[in-house]
Amino acid sequence: MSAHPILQARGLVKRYGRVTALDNADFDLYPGEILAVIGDNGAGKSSLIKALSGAVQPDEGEILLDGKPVHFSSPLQAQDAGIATVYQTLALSPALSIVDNMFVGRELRKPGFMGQYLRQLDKPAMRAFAREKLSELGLMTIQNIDQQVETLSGGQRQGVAVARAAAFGSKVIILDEPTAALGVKESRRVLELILDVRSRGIPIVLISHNMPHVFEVADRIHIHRLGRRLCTIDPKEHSMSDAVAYMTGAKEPGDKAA
Amino acid sequence: MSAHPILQARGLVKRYGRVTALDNADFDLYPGEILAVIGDNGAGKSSLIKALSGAVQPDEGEILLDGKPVHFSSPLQAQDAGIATVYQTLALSPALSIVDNMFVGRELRKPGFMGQYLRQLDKPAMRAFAREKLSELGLMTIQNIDQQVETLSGGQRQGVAVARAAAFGSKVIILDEPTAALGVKESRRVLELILDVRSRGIPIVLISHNMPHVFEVADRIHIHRLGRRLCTIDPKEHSMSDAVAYMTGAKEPGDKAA
Amino acid sequence: MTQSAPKGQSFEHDLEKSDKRVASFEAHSKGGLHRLQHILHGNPTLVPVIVLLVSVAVFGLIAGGKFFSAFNLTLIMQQVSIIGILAAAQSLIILTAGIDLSVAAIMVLMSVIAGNLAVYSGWPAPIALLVAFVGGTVAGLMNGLLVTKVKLPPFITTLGTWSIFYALNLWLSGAQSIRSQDIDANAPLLKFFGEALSFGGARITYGSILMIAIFGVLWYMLNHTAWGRHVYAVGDDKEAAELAGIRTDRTLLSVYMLAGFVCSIAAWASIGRVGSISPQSFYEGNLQSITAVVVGGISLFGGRGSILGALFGALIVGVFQSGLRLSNVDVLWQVFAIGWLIIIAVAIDQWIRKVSA
Amino acid sequence: MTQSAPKGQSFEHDLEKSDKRVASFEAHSKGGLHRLQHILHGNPTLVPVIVLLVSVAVFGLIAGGKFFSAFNLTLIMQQVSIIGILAAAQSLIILTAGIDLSVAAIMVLMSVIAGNLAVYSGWPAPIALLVAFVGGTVAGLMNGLLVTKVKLPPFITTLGTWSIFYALNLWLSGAQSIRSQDIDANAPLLKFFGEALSFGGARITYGSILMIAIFGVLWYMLNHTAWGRHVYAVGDDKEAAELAGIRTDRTLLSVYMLAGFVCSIAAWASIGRVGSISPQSFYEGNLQSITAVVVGGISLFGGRGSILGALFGALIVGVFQSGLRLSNVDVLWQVFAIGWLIIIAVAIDQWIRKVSA
Amino acid sequence: ADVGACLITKTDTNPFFVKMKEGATAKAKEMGIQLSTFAGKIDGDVETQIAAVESCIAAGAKGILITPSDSRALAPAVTQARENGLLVIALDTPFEPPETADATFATDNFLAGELIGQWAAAKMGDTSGAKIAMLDLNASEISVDYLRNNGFLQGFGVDIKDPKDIGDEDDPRIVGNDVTNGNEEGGRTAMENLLQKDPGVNVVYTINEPAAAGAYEALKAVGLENQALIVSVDGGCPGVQNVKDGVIGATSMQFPLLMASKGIEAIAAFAADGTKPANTEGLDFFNTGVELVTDEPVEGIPSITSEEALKRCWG
Ligand SMILES: Nc1ncnc2c1ncn2[C@@H]1O[C@H](COP(=O)(O)OP(=O)(O)OP(=O)(O)O)[C@@H](O)[C@H]1O
Ligand SMILES: Nc1ncnc2c1ncn2[C@@H]1O[C@H](COP(=O)(O)OP(=O)(O)OP(=O)(O)O)[C@@H](O)[C@H]1O
Ligand SMILES: [Mg+2]
Ligand SMILES: [Mg+2]
Repeated sequence: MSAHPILQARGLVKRYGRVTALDNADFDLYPGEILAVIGDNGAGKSSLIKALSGAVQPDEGEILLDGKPVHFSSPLQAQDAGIATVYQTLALSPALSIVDNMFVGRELRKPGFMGQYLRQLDKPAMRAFAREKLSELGLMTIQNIDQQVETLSGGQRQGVAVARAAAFGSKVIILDEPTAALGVKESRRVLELILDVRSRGIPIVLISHNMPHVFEVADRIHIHRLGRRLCTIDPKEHSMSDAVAYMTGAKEPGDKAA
Repeated sequence: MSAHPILQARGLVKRYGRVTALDNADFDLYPGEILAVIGDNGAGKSSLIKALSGAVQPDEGEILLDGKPVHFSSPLQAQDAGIATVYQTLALSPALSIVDNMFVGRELRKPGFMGQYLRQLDKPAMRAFAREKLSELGLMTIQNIDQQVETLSGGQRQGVAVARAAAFGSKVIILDEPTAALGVKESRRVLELILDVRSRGIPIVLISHNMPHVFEVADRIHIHRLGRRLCTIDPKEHSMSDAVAYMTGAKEPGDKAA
Repeated sequence: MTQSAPKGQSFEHDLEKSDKRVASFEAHSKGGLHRLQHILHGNPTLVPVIVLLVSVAVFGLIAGGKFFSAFNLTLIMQQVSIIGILAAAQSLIILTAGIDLSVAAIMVLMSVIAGNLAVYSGWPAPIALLVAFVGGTVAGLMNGLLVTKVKLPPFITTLGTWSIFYALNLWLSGAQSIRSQDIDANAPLLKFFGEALSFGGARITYGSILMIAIFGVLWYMLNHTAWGRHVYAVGDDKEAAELAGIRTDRTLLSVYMLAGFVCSIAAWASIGRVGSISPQSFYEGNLQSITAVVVGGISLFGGRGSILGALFGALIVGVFQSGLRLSNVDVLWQVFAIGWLIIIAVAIDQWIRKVSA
Repeated sequence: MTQSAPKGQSFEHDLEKSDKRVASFEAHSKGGLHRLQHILHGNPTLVPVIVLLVSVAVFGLIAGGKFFSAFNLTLIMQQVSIIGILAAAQSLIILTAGIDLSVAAIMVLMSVIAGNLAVYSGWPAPIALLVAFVGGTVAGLMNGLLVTKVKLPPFITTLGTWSIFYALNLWLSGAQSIRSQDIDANAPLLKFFGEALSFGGARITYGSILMIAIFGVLWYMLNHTAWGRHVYAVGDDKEAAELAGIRTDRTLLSVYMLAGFVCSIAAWASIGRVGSISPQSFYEGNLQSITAVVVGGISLFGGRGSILGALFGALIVGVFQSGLRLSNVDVLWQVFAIGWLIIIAVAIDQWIRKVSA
Repeated sequence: ADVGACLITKTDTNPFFVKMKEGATAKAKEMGIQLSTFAGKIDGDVETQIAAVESCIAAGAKGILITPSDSRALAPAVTQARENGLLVIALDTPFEPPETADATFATDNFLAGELIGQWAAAKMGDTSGAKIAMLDLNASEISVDYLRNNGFLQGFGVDIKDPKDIGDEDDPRIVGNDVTNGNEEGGRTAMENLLQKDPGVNVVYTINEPAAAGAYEALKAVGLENQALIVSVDGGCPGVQNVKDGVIGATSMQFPLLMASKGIEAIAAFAADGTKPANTEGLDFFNTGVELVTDEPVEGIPSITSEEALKRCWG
């Protein structure tokens, strides 16, 4: 593990009315690793990654990218900084095509006059690129890249969202329960994709309730509890039972936490 | 296993435009059993149980309850016949309270004049009953039974939906991926509830992508593939690998199918 | 069927020891404005009540005793009563996430029908009214069928039926009002709701009482019967309500029919209020009833808000109009002020709902 | 960091052998009506085109040669042009799942402003028009800010601003029209869009050409630029669009400003069309523009439909009105027929979209 | 200023009523009367006018000047006001029956129509070849609408059948009726539509001058502006200017300012000693007069020129 975290958070606080979703949460992601984030329902995992990806603004605390403080006031800013996120809700536009969804916010324009002055989109280039990315993910059972996303099954949609993140995340990719609604086969594909992305050197944050999956792919596990990081453990040194016990409050972590 | 299925379907067909979601699907549920239904994403599991519970009308085929043909033209009719369902989307009304959601469609009226002629609801009785059911499910971390459902976490909502089904399903309870979004602890609670309901003699249909859960609680496993029942297997005689192989089409089931 | 108690997967043994908390709740001590916001958040119906009281107080200061007289305050009630009853019907539709552009058109059409039958065709007034009630309900049914069976959006349905009802109204009436004297002579019952209880300077018409009674009954139905819960559930999430076992189409139909029926009661009341039967009156009543509903804090997205809000909303608009008139504000600037009232009232409502930080 | 390739859980080894099909697709051979439904489902913009052609044909038969003359057909274009341009602005808003009740009010206000400056204050006409363009954009900005920053529903925002713009319009104009002759004398440029190309019996005004040009430009922007994709995405699911990296508030603001700007172009065109500047014209223009949009098959829920539909919708309404008049139908029954047109056009659209079985 | 008076007009958007308001305001200021003004939002907005009458009662005004949006529907409200001791004067539009109000200061709208009808007939000479386009107000056919319409037709020599109905005539010389909403845009569209029915239209009746201006634009667009005589009613300054410019052949001038200032005077007198205004002899209202304005006078019909009229327009 290299010495300097690529993405860091210190003392994040986020309140929704009377609920404190994040209560002084810390977070560290190191280059090239897969970091799993686990925790009970409502522990604040999604709130944490929303804060990291600019989808919500924390009330307190700071976020550092490559050691420099950053302030994302919208998901777009985080994406421009190289942080791509697959949210629990997927964030796809049902009536738009697969291509349009993949490129939303980062459309390619035609070269030359049409693109520069008339801002015309380069649809063929976007189609070719989207097809390539989806094939990499083994998702080319999709016959038509111009199909509306609402005509896809839940698993296929998840695939499109993951492909989008994998294609555009240059620094960090964050996945919030990417396999929750997926079948055995489809989940496997996503896990393979995660490992593949890691092998390209891009670090990944994976939120999941599936312990076998987490222990299979994670390099480190961040255990979130009651709105804050309880500890970070090494899956090779801790058992699933330990992780579950810490996460649910059945056991207190020793000082062995990584 | 007793001889006569309590709920049966023969040759169900359901088409959505050019997609055939159910393609001559059969289904049998025997009294007192937990039947798991597994299959790939898009195999047609949800379509099957929607047809069984009156949420969609099949284009062809028949459904038999206690051996008698029935035709449910709305979910209400299926509920009145004793079939309670937790849909993948939960079917809760976010702005209504927990009590209101539990009793929607089966409200209790005050006795006497107020109830009979002025049709006044018996709110105290409904509150007491709801509290009891939720406590049984270990869900009484909910402080206020009059809380709006939208203020609950995903796990708590799932709990309310399951409690509603458990409370009102007198003949059959159907659960479509009830643990998909749940944490380890919360999933465990739901599994315990399922076993508890079975011990009261009510048969359960459980759709899930989580093989360990399925093999833990199911008495029989219905494997759904490409819109129809591929086979039914006994979890004590088949391994998880077999089930996954059949369901994904990696292996063909032998004639050993139950 | 017998099976030993399951243990679950290996990593789950320690679950029994886990604690039961889910997320922490804290009470923050914040400034006064935030406290107010929190209190109102808990009791959203209070908002229009407060706005109402504040506007009464403000106009009392500006316009002085004229405004504050018992006569004027009961007058506002009278003036508001018809739009108020329409707003009650409108609230029902809006609670189901619809919108009804045809309420006033149904009302005027039914008053014309009742008037034609009772005054010109010599039918007994009760029968003429009965025909109007049935007519209003059928008009509502037509809206309801288009919404539930043909699955048209309510906005489009009622945009269409508005034109249809308006044309029928002009056709039946020949665009001629029925004179007050003719009604008095042939069917005084039609003007029942124009009569009033007077004491001191106050003059409370039966029409004002009717409006309050209608709100009372609908409030009871919405909050204390199963039907009411179903209306909210359908407005909140129609698909979820259907799956949960509500016959949503039947509920919607009943709502549209009831709204049509309430419009036909408004038709009766309007004869008392206006004194005659005027086919051209209340042309803007559709939008005015929507204004009352939104000023009263009922969400246009359905499923949220109390019907009593619409009553207060109607009163707020009435107080504004009366106050502005008595303060000698030009009509032009009255229109201007009502525009801002709508925006500001709903903005306050949004602020109250957005409790955070 | 090094780790051998994972095998997954024990039950997953055989996955490689699994087949790739997900759900089966079948082509059903169905009756002609169903075939038609399927074809139109694939090309929803065809629907209003077909309705348009059918209504032209039907009225051609009923009203005969008068209707079918080049003169009459180009006249319909002229008559439709202003509501058509407003419908273009309205479509932009409706595509974002909003609705704009203030389009016509903005247009009239801007025509009054341009007229006052150019005719009475003696400003050069181009400058006066520039002020109107800026004014329209600012009016749109005001709507947009209320929708995005104060988070009011668009219906309520524009219900409020409608009153506000209307009041300002009456105040600035003193309810007085500016005469055609005065415009000719002081600022003929204002009437530019009233001029026409004539050949044969046809008379195509620059205003009609402008309408088509505006639809062309907006169509290009919506379908061939990133901004257009964002507009659809925001209308489809605002929250998803935000998370996907669209600055939704900025997109919405740009849409409202553009709509306001288009309304101010409509203001210029309306001076040419009407001849004079009339503060009382187009009172019903807001609802008429909505009618054109929904008849053209654009969904009120946002994100779906082609802006060209609004052009055909406006033309359909124009053809209906012209045809009914030439068939000697009373105004009353014209109102009635337009009501049914709205309902039937949208019902057909719903039927097309619901392809099943 | 203890004496309060109210002016309630049909709308605030019609220049005619705006003028009326100006006249009343000026007179009230002069006489030291506190004037409140009200208006409906659109024509036919009965309920706003009723509320206005009630507010006047509540405000303790001495008198009300009102142009009723519906001459029947407002009767009960006005009766209530009179019972409360207010003087009620109908301006421009009489009540039905006229005795509903204490007095009526009005133009005879039927006469106004008749004058332009007679003028148009005299101007044409032989009216057998007339092709008349009737540009009316709106679908509701309110009293001004049918009075002016039928007045015109009577003056022109057409059998009007029911004097309260528009469009029931069967004279073949009438090309058709269409509605204008009393504004330029409606006037233009309506004229275009009627030209479609018969491009030979040579007489155009319009409900008011804005509609006439719109009709002229439609004719001009197809080069027929010299083929048709346009007549109108109102006598607003822009309308008179249009007579001068040859857009409108003749218009009947009314005097809203006069109506309003007379009304204020009457209220002042009533407040001072309780005298109520009297009607013009032989009429059931106080006639504020109609003048035919045209630059092409015809024999036997008294008229004034646009030059003269411009000095008095809406006086
Ligand atoms: N927009 C919101 N408004 C109000 N409360 C919210 C909002 N978003 C989250 N919360 C609350 O904040 C807490 C943390 O929620 P969060 O979604 O981060 O949990 P999570 O760990 O992702 O849970 P899960 O595993 O169920 O996805 C919960 O109590 C939730 O109800
Ligand atoms: N309302 C609908 N309209 C169109 N197609 C539908 C609809 N509902 C389901 N389908 C299609 O029918 C097929 C079966 O869907 P279904 O939801 O039954 O699958 P499932 O087995 O429940 O999958 P999952 O495990 O992802 O929930 C899919 O191809 C789906 O896209
Ligand atoms: Mg989460
Ligand atoms: Mg499913």
